[in-house]
Amino acid sequence: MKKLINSPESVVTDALSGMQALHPELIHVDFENQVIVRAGAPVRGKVGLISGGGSGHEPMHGGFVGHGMLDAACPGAVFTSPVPDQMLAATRAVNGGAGVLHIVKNYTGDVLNFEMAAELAEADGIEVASVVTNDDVAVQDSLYTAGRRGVGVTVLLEKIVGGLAETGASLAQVAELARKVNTHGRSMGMALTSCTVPAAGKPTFELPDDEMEIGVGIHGEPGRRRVKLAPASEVTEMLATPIIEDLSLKAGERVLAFVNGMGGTPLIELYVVANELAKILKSRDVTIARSLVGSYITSLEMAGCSITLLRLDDELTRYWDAPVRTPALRWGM
Amino acid sequence: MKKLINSPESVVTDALSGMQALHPELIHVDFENQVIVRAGAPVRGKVGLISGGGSGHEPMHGGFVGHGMLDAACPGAVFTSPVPDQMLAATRAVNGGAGVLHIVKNYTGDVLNFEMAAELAEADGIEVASVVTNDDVAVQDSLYTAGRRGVGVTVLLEKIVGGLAETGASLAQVAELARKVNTHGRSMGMALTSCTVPAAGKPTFELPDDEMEIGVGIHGEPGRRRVKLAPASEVTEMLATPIIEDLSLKAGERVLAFVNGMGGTPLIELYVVANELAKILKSRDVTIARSLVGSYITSLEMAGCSITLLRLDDELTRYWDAPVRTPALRWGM
Amino acid sequence: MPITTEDMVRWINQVAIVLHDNRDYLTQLDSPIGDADHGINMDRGFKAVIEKLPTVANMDIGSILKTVGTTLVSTVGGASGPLYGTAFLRAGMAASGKNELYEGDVVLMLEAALEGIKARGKAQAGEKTMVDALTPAIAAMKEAEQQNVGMSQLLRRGSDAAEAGMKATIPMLATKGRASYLGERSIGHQDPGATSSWLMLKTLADTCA
Amino acid sequence: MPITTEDMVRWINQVAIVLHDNRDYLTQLDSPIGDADHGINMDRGFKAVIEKLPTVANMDIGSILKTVGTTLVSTVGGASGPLYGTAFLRAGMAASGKNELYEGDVVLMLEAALEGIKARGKAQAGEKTMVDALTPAIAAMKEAEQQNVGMSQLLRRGSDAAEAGMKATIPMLATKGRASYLGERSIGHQDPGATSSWLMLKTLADTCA
Ligand SMILES: Nc1ncnc2c1ncn2[C@@H]1O[C@H](COP(=O)(O)OP(=O)(O)O)[C@@H](O)[C@H]1O
Ligand SMILES: Nc1ncnc2c1ncn2[C@@H]1O[C@H](COP(=O)(O)OP(=O)(O)O)[C@@H](O)[C@H]1O
Ligand SMILES: [Mg+2]
Ligand SMILES: [Mg+2]
Ligand SMILES: [Mg+2]
Ligand SMILES: [Mg+2]
Repeated sequence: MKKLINSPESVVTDALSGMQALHPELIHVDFENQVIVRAGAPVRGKVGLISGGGSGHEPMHGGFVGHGMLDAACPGAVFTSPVPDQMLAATRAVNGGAGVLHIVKNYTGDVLNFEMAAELAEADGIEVASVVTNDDVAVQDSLYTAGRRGVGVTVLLEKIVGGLAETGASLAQVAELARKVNTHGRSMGMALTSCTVPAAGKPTFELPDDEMEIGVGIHGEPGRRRVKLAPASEVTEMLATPIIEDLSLKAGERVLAFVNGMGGTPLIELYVVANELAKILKSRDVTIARSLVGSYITSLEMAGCSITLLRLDDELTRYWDAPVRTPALRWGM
Repeated sequence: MKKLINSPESVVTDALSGMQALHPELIHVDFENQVIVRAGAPVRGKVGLISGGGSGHEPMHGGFVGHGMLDAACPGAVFTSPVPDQMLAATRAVNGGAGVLHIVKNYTGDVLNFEMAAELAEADGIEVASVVTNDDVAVQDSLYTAGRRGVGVTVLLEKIVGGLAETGASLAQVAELARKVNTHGRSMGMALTSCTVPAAGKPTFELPDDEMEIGVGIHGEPGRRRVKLAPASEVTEMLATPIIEDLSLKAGERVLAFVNGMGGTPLIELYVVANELAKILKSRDVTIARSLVGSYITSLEMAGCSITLLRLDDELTRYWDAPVRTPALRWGM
Repeated sequence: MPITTEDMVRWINQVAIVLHDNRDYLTQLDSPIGDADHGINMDRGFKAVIEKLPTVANMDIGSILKTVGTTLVSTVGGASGPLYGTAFLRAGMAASGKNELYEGDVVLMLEAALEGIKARGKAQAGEKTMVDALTPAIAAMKEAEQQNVGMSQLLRRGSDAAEAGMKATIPMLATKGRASYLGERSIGHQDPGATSSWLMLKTLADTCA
Repeated sequence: MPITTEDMVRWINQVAIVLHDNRDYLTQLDSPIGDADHGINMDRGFKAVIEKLPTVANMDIGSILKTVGTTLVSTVGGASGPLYGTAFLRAGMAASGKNELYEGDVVLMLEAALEGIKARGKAQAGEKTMVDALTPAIAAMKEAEQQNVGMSQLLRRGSDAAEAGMKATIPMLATKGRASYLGERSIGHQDPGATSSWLMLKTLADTCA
């Protein structure tokens, strides 16, 4: 295992200390509760936005704490959902009197822990609404499963809903927009290599030198199928087609195209994929109105990528464009 | 070789097409000359800033083209400096009448090709100034070498000098600030793994599972020495100490701390290194006044990191903070 | 013979030891059909329980179990944290104020725990989860209670039924939790949560019989 | 027997083939002490030269060589692009207007090429570069010319001296180019640029002798 860490036990807190040390103007870390809180939180009268999940997906979620996005993030152990205490502490820390939205990725662990946290927060007299993202089209017949996993759309949702929250919208309005984003976004990912959980010390799965995993989850969960290596054009096709069909994207529609790196794949390859995606969308007369290219929701050092498409209307576009200032996403200020 | 590409021959142009497709509002690509040009260039009366170098270091340089940074970038083949024709075309495309600054990283190939380009541009009647970055302290007794390599400081220089250029400063002033940035910045990198040049198809160098290369170059050039794997605290010490001593940083001084990923290392590890760096600087009473954490000057999919420290004064801080809008770096607009 | 406060404390301490000894085994079971952390999660949780235990050891059984529940919720994370946490909380409520548990109390307490898990996890028997070890175990104990076979017999039958239920998860197709993402590929693997549930009931029989 | 325009064209075509065949070999040499692209760079450059060549094939030798030079400058990149480009440009100037090259012309032409490389690269013999293959080669040809051994002998001796010079780079410590970053560790490796220089001179002897 080759990693720039001190020990598997300390990797999460060491990374949190690094964020604290380099972004004091944006965030501060509550180490007792293991929560990353926006500097100056709570913002009076603003709906508080919190999210959380296992660590190993950086910059998600801690890198998205700041003006125009999240008010707090709860990092769990690597690939293990955080506990209700963290979420409760975060909820209390960001409650500016207008209530708090919990943004939850659809994994049983995350859902159950956030559920308990919400119950505790309400017992505390804090108004809480929850939205569960489930955009991973790799999971089929989700009736017989825990349901589609929450992946790339979570990043876009946190940005867009964060933009609305800054306007002083109500918890109900913020939660409604969050559900709207989740409804209009889909994702699918692939892996060229496995990743290694520091505490485990060996790769989560074995992948032969000439194969890739299509539909992989961000914890290295197996996907739809294993196939031989193929050119970027074919790989992009394998990811984009199920997304486009599931979203039933029509000619003339506008999308936000998000090409995401899994952690070990360099930007030059992501732009190659972006180019293939642009060709596919052009051939269907779908316009890329906005885009995001980079490694924003990762699986440790896994090599691979994921594609997320979000159907845009004026409302979503407006809040995507709204100013944001976080460690990982920043514009307009 | 596991890469998201179509073919080694097409990787650079495919990636350029991807940038063109996803950032039409920021840049346009002149495919005939293989140059990435800022949308709306040339800017009348503004000094034009161009840089260039081998591909495989993305987002550098193409990702830094836009308002407040570069006016054009010349990407060569992977790890191979571009040719004078590209630099000449870029120089012509960005000359707004106030002359053009060539930002050159100190590698024989880059220097020689930019030299020829400058000769051709001047024959063309365009006023050209050149600055060569050489901040890599891994290269010792540079009297007996091609000199220190240009690495991380190049990114910071392009941002800071780009900020000044937007104010309408003269070519002489812009070139002078560029030299000042280079004088006050130093870097050093390390690799956990090799990288694979697509056209070569196999790793540039062999690195045993229990060893790392300290002082590696961004093309996989060997560094100062090979050592056994060590905790992030020791690795950071090995990189930071030579930088701090070479810069002769004094207690009470302020720096911009840049923790850069080599392409295959995820953000969580970079923040672990950032934390160790912050501890080292604190112990020497040096203040981190600004910071940048992420993969901005990469070596394909190499795993590893580099550290760059830039001594800050009010002038450098002001132009670092100035608005910038490029595909890879954006704030204030 | 009823289960006393001292029995409960001995049981909980023993569970922590057994789960620690089975840390790697449970994690291995969680690799092919999960994310390879169940043993790590349970061990982390019961380590914390052991630290908390002395502060409540001389309270009533209900308070002790509630403390175990809140501690698990606060330290385990993942799916099993809220599930086992809820189970111990519900068991604690069922046993609140009691310093002795007779056969009937034990059955009621465990029924409450199972109901808590099913409610929290929206799970039924047959979905390849811990529910599949606990459901037959509690049914067996209920029957044993009606037959008045005595505490140690009752606990032993519960443990044996849990083991059978755990083994029965092997051919099951998972429809809950991470394993469900595998669809058909989840068949042929024993569920880690059902295994940790059996280990707890086996330890109960071993310590209180 | 002088070298004719046709000989030159045959030589350049053959160099393209030889460099293509040695693409991986040159790239391998560039791995331990460089960035593993020399073969790729030279192959890319001479592919372009071959496309350009027909448009100038019936001009004088000087024009042909200048075209090779500008094409290499425009397509090779890296250090070797400007260096070989300058070399061919200078050679072309030395041979401008000529349709035949006698022994003396060849020596003058190659001296001009070497001077161009040394000026552009600020390099001297002994720095572990292409200069170390070309310097002894040209010295040997100059001597051969004075001894009137004839063209084919002259070219062969030049090629042999280039090969010796190339091999002599192995024990050298690099002080120019990427290899210089290695310091002591550059010792023991053959310089890729010296190798491509030898291949060109060897091909000259093979095709024009
Ligand atoms: N919805 C559910 N209802 C009941 N038990 C569940 C449910 N989902 C998962 N489980 C149990 O949890 C176990 C996994 O626990 P653990 O690995 O610690 O959490 P995670 O799956 O979040 O990593 C499974 O083996 C299963 O027995
Ligand atoms: N300053 C110099 N003078 C002469 N030759 C040089 C100089 N620097 C490098 N070279 C030659 O160039 C060769 C490397 O060429 P190449 O690999 O194509 O370029 P790069 O080093 O930019 O990747 C070296 O083997 C050496 O022979
Ligand atoms: Mg887990
Ligand atoms: Mg090169
Ligand atoms: Mg698990
Ligand atoms: Mg080279």
